[in-house]
Amino acid sequence: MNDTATSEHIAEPWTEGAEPLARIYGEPMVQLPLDLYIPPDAMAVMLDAFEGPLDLLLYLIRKANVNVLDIPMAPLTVQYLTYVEAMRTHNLELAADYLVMAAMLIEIKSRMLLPKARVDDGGEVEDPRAELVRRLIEYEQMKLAAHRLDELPQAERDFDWVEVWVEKSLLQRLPEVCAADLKDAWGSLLRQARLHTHHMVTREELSVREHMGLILRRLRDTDGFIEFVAMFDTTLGAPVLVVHFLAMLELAREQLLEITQTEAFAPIYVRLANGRVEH
Amino acid sequence: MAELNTDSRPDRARSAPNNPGELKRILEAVLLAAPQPLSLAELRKVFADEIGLDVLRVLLDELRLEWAERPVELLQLASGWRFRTRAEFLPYLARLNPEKPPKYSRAVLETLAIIAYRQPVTRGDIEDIRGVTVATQIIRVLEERGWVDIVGHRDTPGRPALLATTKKFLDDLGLRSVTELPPLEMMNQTLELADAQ
Amino acid sequence: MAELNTDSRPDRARSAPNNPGELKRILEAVLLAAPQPLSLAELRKVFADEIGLDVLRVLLDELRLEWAERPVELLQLASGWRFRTRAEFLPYLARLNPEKPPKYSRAVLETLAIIAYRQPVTRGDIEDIRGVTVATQIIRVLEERGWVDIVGHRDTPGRPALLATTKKFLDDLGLRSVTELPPLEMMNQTLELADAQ
Repeated sequence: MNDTATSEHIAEPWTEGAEPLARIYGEPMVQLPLDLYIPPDAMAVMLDAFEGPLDLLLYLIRKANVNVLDIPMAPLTVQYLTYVEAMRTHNLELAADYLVMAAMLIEIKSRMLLPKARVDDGGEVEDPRAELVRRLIEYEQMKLAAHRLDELPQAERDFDWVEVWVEKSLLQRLPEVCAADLKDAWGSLLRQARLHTHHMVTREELSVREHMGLILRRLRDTDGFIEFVAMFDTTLGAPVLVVHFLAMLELAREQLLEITQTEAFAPIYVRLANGRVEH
Repeated sequence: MAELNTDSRPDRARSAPNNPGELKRILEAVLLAAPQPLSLAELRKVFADEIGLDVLRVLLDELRLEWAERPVELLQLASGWRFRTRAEFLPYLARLNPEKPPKYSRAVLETLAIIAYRQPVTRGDIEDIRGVTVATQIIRVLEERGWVDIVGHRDTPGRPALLATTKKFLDDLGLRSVTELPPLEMMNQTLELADAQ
Repeated sequence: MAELNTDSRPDRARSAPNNPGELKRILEAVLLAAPQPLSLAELRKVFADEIGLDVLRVLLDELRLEWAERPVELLQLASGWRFRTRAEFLPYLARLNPEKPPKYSRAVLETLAIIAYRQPVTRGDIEDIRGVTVATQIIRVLEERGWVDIVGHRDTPGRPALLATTKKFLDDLGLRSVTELPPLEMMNQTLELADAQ
């Protein structure tokens, strides 16, 4: 980096004459801050590093250590255009975005050279740089936010989710049946087979049938004789005893039970027909 | 952008810790997150092959014991080691992804209805009513469900088994007794009305 | 292999156990096995809605504490609760999975930040802020990751799509809501006109 190179780049039309490049906090500035200068050879590398004109401008401003709220427009514009020019000479694909920004900078700079126009209502005049500053600040804010976001622990990059294996076949799902399903099934049986009345089952018969099952199950589990009276649980009340008794008679009629009495008034015994159960 | 996670990058290889507790913690993390069983060779790779197979086996066995009372278990399968959710918790998981419950075939339902309403019945009785042969498989489905069992044998040639419904059948259907099954005479009337139309 | 008996059917709901220890074991099993974060509503479904939200929250907090010293941690995220491995174990996990995690370019990250902090935004809004054209590819990368999606259209000419971040974005970054995003740097936005020329 040397003065010659620097003066080449500042010797641009808009720095003609003795005009200071800019006034920095009231101080005239005739020379570009050295920090703003980047050798053109490094350009190609540098450009890859920028996300666009705002990023490049922010870099130039931060590098020069100037206040973003009080940008020295002239040197900044010079430097920016130097970059854009360098892009051209290096045959880099020059994004339109960079050219749009160049036009904007030149416009701001020229507006700043004009005497301040008084506003009729006596309000403050808007600084020509205001919009650029707003955009630079917002962009810088998002740039920092992007960095913060990237610092957060991220799935796959910084941690993995836990997902313990579930062997679904271990879960045997069984069909659900409700009483209504059975009624429907019976209904369809009736339709198909045109069952006759002797196949009809009344509520009373049904409870007899339930007790038939109960008696058979009890005898099966006993595997031998049970005293007849022991088959009855008198605490269940007369209706149940009657049903139970009917069930016993029905089982005897169907020859499923063997009821024996060795002599009159001797205890009566009951067992499964054949006295044996095949499990 | 700054390298944010250089310390946690795999490239920046860290040595395996010496402390068995820490080794087990690493194994635990790796096995809990693994989408497939991990072989011993793969598990050694986790430690950049810095620990021996014998040490690894001991650590895995210890880990399996530590998880013995927990809701997921560490298993050694043909293709490697893997955590698996214990079967007892699957019903809870299943509630999250309700699939359409399977249904019994009409044959099964009709057989069950006949056993429920006409018990005790033999297979022959069922065939008489349904007018078709009852496959053994149908009875077995109901027996395996614990809804039907053999309560005796009819004293006729062949001594056919008598089938009846069980207490479990009543419990599962929310009934106290078979008398709580829908009454059939009412239904017959309904059917007759329906058929008359 | 434990044979499940029919009592464990989820349909015929077993009641939620009364014992908090057992409830936590169930939560643990379900959360460890879940392929996505589980919301409080989903977790209640696990217990057939038999436990209250307040009880559930207490149990989850207890569970989180119980796992605090373990290699995987239980986190509350935007779409619910999920276990994840602690960052310190990633280097070991990565040895098994040599596939590099996605590392996003600055363009992608800046676009993501603008969508996250300024949502909902159009592509035009993003271009205004970044000062450059936003390549379709950049938005697509974020959409394919499931981090960004179209939530509507702005009622201006061309009806541009409005982009916003998703729950998955928050989940993947360990956040419960966009309000938990790192706060924006407060910058002095007033322009000092005094020195303006």
